[in-house]
Amino acid sequence: MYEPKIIGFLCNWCSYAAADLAGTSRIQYPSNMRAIRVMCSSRVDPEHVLRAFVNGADGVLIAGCHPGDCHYISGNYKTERKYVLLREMLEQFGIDPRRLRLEWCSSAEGGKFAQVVTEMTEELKTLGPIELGAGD
Amino acid sequence: MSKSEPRIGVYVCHCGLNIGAVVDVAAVAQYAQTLPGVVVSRESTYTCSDNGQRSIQEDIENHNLSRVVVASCSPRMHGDTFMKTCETAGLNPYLFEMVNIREQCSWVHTDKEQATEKAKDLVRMAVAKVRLLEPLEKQKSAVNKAALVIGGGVAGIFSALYLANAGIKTYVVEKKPSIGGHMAQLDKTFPTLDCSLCILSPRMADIGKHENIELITYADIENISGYAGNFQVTVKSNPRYVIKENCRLCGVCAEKCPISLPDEFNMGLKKRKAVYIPFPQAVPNYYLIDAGHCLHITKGGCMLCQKNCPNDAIDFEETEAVRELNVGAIIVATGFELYDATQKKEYGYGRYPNVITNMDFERWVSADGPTHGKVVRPSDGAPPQRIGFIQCVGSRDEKEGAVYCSRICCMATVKQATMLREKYPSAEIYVYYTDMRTPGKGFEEFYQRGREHGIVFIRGKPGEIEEDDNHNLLIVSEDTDSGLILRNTLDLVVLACGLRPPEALEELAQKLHLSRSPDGFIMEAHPKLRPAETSISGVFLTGCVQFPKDIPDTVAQSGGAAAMAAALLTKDEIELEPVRAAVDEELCIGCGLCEENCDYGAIEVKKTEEGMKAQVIEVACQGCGVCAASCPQKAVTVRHFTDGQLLAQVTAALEPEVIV
Amino acid sequence: MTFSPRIVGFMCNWCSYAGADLAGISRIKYAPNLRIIRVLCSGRVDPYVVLTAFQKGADGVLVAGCHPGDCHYISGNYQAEKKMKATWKILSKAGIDQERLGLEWISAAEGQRFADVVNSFTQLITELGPLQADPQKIASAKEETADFRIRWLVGREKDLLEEGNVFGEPVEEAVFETLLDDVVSAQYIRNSILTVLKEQSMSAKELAETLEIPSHVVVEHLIHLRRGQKVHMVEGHPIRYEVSAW
Amino acid sequence: MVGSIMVVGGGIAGMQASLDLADSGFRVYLVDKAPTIGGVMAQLDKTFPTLDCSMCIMAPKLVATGRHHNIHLLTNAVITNVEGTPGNFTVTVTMKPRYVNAEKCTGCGLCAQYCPVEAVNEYDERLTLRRGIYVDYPQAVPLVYAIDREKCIGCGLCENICQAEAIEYHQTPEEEQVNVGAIILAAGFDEFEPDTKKEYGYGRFKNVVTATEFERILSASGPFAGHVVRPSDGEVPGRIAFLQCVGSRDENSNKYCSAVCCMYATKEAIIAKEHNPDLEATIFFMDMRTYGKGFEQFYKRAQSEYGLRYTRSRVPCIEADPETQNLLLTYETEDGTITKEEFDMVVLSVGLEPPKSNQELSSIFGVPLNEYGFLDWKIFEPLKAKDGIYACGAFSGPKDIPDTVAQASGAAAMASGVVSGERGTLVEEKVYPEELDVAEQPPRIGVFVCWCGINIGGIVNVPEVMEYASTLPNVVFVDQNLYTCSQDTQEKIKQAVEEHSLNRVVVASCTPRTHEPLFQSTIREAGLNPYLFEMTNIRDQCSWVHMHTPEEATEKAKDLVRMAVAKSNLLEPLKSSSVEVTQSGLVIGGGIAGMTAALGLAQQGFTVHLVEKEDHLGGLLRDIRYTVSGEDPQEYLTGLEQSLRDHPNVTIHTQAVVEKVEGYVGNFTTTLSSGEEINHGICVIAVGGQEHKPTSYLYGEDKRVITQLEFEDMLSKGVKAKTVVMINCVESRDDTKEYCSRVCCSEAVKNALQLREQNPDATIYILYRDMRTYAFREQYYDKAREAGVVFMRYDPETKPRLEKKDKSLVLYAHDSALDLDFELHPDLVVLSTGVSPYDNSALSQMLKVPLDRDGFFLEAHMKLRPVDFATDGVFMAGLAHSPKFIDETISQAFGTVARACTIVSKERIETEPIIAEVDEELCCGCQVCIPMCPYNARELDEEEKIVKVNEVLCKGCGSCVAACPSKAAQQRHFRDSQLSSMIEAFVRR
Repeated sequence: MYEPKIIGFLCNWCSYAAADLAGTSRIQYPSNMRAIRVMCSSRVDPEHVLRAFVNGADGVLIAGCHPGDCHYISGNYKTERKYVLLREMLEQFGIDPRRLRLEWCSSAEGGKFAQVVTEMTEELKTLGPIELGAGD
Repeated sequence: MSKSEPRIGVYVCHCGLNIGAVVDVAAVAQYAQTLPGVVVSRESTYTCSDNGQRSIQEDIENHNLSRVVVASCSPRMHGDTFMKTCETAGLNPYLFEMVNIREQCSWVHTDKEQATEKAKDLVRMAVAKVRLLEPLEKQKSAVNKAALVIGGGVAGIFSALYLANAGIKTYVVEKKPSIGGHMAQLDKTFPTLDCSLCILSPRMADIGKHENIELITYADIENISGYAGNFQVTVKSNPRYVIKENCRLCGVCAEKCPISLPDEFNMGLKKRKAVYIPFPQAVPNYYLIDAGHCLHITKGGCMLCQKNCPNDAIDFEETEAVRELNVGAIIVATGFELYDATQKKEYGYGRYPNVITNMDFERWVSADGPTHGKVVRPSDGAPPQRIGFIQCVGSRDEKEGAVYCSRICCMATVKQATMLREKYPSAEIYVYYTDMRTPGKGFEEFYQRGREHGIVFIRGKPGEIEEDDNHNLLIVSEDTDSGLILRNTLDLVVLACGLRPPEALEELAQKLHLSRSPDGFIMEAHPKLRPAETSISGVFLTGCVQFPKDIPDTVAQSGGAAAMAAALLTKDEIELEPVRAAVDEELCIGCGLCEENCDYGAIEVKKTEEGMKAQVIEVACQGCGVCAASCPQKAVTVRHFTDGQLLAQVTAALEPEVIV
Repeated sequence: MTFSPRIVGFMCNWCSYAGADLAGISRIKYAPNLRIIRVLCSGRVDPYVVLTAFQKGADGVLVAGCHPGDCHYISGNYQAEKKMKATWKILSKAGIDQERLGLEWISAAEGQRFADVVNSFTQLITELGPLQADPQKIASAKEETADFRIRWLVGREKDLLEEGNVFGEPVEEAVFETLLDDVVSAQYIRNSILTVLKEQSMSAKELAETLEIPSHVVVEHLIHLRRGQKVHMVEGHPIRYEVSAW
Repeated sequence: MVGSIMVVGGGIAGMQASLDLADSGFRVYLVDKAPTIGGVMAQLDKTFPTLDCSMCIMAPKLVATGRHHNIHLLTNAVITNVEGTPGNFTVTVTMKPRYVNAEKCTGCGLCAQYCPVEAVNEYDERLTLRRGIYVDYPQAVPLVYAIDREKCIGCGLCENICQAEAIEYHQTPEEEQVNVGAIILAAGFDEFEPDTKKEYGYGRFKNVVTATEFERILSASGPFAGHVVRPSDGEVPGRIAFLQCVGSRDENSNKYCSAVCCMYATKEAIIAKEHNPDLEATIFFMDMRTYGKGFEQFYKRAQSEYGLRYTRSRVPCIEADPETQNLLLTYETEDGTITKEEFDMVVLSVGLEPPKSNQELSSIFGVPLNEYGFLDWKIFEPLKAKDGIYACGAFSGPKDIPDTVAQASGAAAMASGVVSGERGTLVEEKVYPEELDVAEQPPRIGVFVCWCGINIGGIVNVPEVMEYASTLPNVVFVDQNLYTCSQDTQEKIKQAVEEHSLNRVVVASCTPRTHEPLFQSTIREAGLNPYLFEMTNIRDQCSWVHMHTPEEATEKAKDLVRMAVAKSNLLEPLKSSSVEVTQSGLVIGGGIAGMTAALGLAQQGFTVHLVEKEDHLGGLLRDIRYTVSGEDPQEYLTGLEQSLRDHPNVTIHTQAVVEKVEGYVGNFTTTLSSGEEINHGICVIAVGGQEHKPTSYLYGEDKRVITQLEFEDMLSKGVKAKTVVMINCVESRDDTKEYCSRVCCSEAVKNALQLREQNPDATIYILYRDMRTYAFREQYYDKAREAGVVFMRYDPETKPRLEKKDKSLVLYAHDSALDLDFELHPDLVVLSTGVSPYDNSALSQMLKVPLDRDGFFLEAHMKLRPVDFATDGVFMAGLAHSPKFIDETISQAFGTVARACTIVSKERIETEPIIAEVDEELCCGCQVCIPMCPYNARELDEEEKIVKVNEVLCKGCGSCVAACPSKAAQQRHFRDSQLSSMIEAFVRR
């Protein structure tokens, strides 16, 4: 069975806390994602995402605070803008943009976090392993 | 064990006609052949016979059997036999399962068809279970090379001496201040009329001074735990308030003591003081204070004994002492209690001064008794001329709760009558009996001698005794041999009271987990073949605690019990039953319920690297399975009685089509 | 054909099984319906095994042990008593007549009594007729006997009532009974919900209709089950519940 | 005098007050009667009007409070006695036993997982169950379980399975005597219990819920995971009715207005609607009281964007259809028609009540309560309960979160003012050994893998993970621990660092959000820089969420450890630099807000410059002649001004405006119009506002048309007019000014009452849209109606028209309540025109702080930082923020004092170690990063043409780093190389 590898960039204040809450609530989800904690989702550089894909990640999840909830006032809006650009870039590289997801998870949304990871894992399973250069 | 399909041999026993007459053994064996995994299915006339066993062993070898099922009698009867059979043939004995189609089938059902069906079901259940059995290895445990004898009467004394003489450290625990028991109270013994205390007291003295014997008197058993080879016994000794080393038996204390009490040793016929010695030959031989009646202890003050003791032997500071004994074997020899004749209202014991019990008689007739051996009418001290003995008082009497015969009373009465005849050659002596029972060496001769000496034996138990104004006793009875109604006015009547299990036996039996038979005495392991053993390995029986018996039988049984205890104690280690609890540490969360529910302290939650986990202390575990049935996580199981095995049996019982 | 009940018996090795042997040795006849499973102690009889017997089609289950105080294993029979009392509660939840589970004390010396007990129990079950319980209900009840909370409480009952609780206070039997009743009832509903949902996903309202329980009670227990990750909600109108795959 | 302060109540008010105090040099004892702090805000799903996630914004404060070394939490505690005088109180606190050793409990939750007892969960408003041993919510602080003795039967399970051996059944109540200089009461509120209102069937009808229950229903962590379903049958409700004023503005329960319900109902309806767009939500209300900053806009959006239906009616009773459990509401609309309408669910907007414990608190502390049971306070001393004892939040009356937070800071300022001389005397600083210089050493990494009892070890194969870790590059030491966070393990870690010369430490256990500081502190004790530590979460994000796939969980744990080790190879020691602080303040604006702030700061011992553009102090308060409760504002003003002028720390600059501001927090230099240069560490903006001058209703054309302030001035001289008509919401809540000015309704009532007193025969009309006499001001509205003031409601569509006919004024009005037209002939028309901001744009630019769309200053966070700006060191109070009453202004002003003290009380402020930096070689000066920074921490160095980071202002979010096209920007501790190493450690080709 193919198990996709997912890298998750989680902002410290909302999404990482949501992932923690999923844990304290014992909500089960697939184990395919490995979290990298950043202080703010806006810290995620497109290069990190690309590097992940180049190195063989099948999917990348960026999760931040809900719009308006950003601990750093407006970081998540910036993330969102980058995300739009990134999706376009991915397409140019021949990477299915569905492999990149941006989600807002508040620290109270443990369930949502688990759901996002579950859905994403499922979706990546249907997409299959990443094949770089296929789009060239 | 290989995971391959088990190869099962099934042996269905006819047990002569015991099973075969009711159960269609051939059909059962045929049916067994159809069960999954069964490669051999045979019937045999007596599976437990040499031939039967050999056949199993051959099949194990030739058919490469990996499981054996025997359908015959109770596993409690022959389980061990067949386990050994398997073991000899190289099959782990725990890969064997027994089906009881005799005690629990053929003997209890009449409908042959139904009994056969039931036998098939039982075989199927056993096959279902046997498939899931796993080989178990017996563990060994070191043996505590010491024995405990509970009870210091003749049974206990001889058991202890046998053991001690065999070089085994032996503890004797007696609840009274002195050993000696009932035998010490007897004047003479039948049929030889030996002086009872003369033959017993040297043995008592031996107990007191034997290097291998430690005597703990005036003590109670508080608690017993452990298992064969490794019992822990908590003993609590009551304070005597007298320092043994200092007591010179001068008796000044008793002289000065203001409290006078009935003397138990003399059945209350004499008085003793609150500081006293039970009887002159008592072992251990020093005074004690009866704490329940001592003026100083109950009310304070007094202390006359202490003030007057020339040797400072009185110590009111003494407290009860609790000690823990580690022993490998236990012999229970707690004896009997005499039937309480006051219960038998129609004979007026306790109301009519001239009605006495056989034990009272022993004290009257004893040289150190109240009258220095002179038997008199208690009402006026006159020598009795017309004396009656009534047999079976509290024995063979369903109304009084004892159906059994107390075995010794007939002979005791003959003895007492004979002694009376010696003292009062002209007296009229009547013995009212139900059946005269004299099945012992020299007994019948002794009885006949009594008859020859003019003792009148009347078959017929009097209905009641009446008393006239002069305390003469009126007995009306029917001589069932002649059919005549006899009216007798007697000076003295002796009630031949039967033997009863002591009241405290219930508690002791519970402490030792011993079963008692309906008569209240301790149940032996097998009524015929294991009379001195109990259902608990390492616990043995002797004397009247098992059932009423006379002194020679008691002494013989003591020898047997001692021999078996010695056999156990001379081993360095013993094998332990491997049917024990086991913990699945993956599932265990360390909740501790098993620990709390275990009466043996055999399962403990311990801190491990993987957190708190229950761990079985194998040597302490008895395999009862309470822990397994309780475990909220279902993390505990009992080997040989696993959930899987029980469920397989349940399923097989109810769903014939499904066996695996 | 007259009804011949199927009875499974669990007899302790030391008293009841020996009592059964004694009945045999004494040739005392009794009804042939009982199939004995030997256990070392009546305390070994796991309610789960009892429920399995009913699930597999036993019309009655007879558990027998040593008389109080006589247990070969000190107090295993007391534990058996607590377990069977709890099992009675559980059985009644599943609509099974409590009398179908018998608990008797039979000593090794009571061969006659053994036979009498078997006869009267067989008679009783014959009168009650074949067990006709809803398999789903039995399944739910069986789950109850595997429930941690119930097993823990039943296991602690004897000590709590006899020795008091960890705060050194006595625990009143009525208080304990109420707690156990509550736990058994709540757990039964939850198991029933899970049993139904395993078949197909349903909304709370549909569950209430299926189980014939007030819908708000179903909702309360669904909340709990969802919190415990046993079920999850499926978006839509109405919101349905599914058993969690994990 | 004692340099410590007690705060009673651990809700948002208590936490804010505690943090402000602890951050400005005082030891704080925070007492809460509950086992955890957090209060009601922890239960909320979202907050109005921004719909921020409540827990998200609050959790950092919770954690900060719990972790602050100068805040001592006394939870599960009640106060039993108080003795002493201001500056030196002795308070007896009785700690109820929680039967769990707080030091030992690791909060792992195993006990609750297995506890056989279930109890209703108060945190979830009884909608869910919790166990007999519990914490209220997963984020609880302190995260220590407690046994509910009422429910616990004492079975002993928790003790048996607690691997940390934290259960202590023998605990008894413990008394502690605490010596404090001042006390702050922040006991919060209770909810009105609607059981007494039988007509609403609460408790009988499953689908009638309180707003707080509904809040839990809405919450993602609530009973239905945020799905809006109704309790009776789990169906999705299509029609929900919100009933306002349940237990508020009600003769039979509470007469006062609860101040927050209109907003929370609107908020809940909006969230519900967001969950289920088909939902029909109806709010039954009397007056819509959306008076706060941004509230009116929210209300408007609720109608226009979300289509909420607002029906003006008080519903008398509810019936339920026994079959469907639907609810039947019979109500009378304004036009008198009786309507019957069916709903699937009804939410009762229950009011706020004083907590039952208030009576006891009042008698223990000797503080007065008002007729409603809240603190009785005075308009010019809104935060004072009595000398040395102060109050904030709902303890002194219903209020929303920002008002509460501002008050909390304010109370902190007042309390610390009592003992300002003792600042710093009782605070403890942890002393660490000198740091080893390991920068040049090759990495020697120690990895500690935690079992967390069985929380991790039960799923993840910890020995295997540990074994695996030992194979990773530069890992020289590995260990496994039952609880890595336990005290003995800290010693083990230190020992390992010393014995194996470790220079990096990785802990694989739970979440760094709660436990990183502990381990950082541990390695500091062993002489390592705390940033040489990396943590990976193999519990919350691994073992707990992959329970059923232990092998995969183990693999994931190995990956996570590998990633953490990869990053730790690249870790660098970080140091926070520090800058000196000019320990003085600048207050801009000499009105009541500025004067209060300036005096407050001065009383705290700091020099203050007060800048006022006019030649006199007082601002708008000079125009206030009286208060509704009878105090004399001018007398107060005079006194205040005198204190200010007398205070040696205060320098007053009148007729001066700020020309130029340079610098940043701790080091501002401001140039005044006078040319004077002032160095200051903080700045308070208190520039105030003005009464709006209308252009409608013949204002300016006819002398008989005046504003409320003008009327107030007139009243002070005596008014003869017979018929006076007041028109509210003039050029408010409309296109001119979208916002509600908050004060006008009460102002109108005050002036009407004043006129009635002067002139009992006068006919007074007040034409209003919604009477927004919120909180206790409701009593004056009642009084005015009793006094015969005629209240006439108009709709914006049918505004009154004022015409001049033959010199007399004629007012045509349509009473919307009665649906009748009136013609009035007033002698005087008084317009309630609201408050306008001054033109703040220049100041906004100089201080780099934003304005909102109405021209008021925009705070850092609407809810929790109401007096702060995103830019550190700048605060605001009063009308500069938004329209508000005198007491609210004073509270805010004191709030700025406390906030300012957290800065100026320090001689140096430390920068965050995890901040951005610029590689000057690579920076091309493109300035892409500058607008990325919300804190103005990046600026162009004009000379070098490169961008530099202001280390003091940078908060370390990393936005700028990700934006930098030339890779010149880096974030310490989250460097590209560090993040890439983690990525590559997981996926590497």
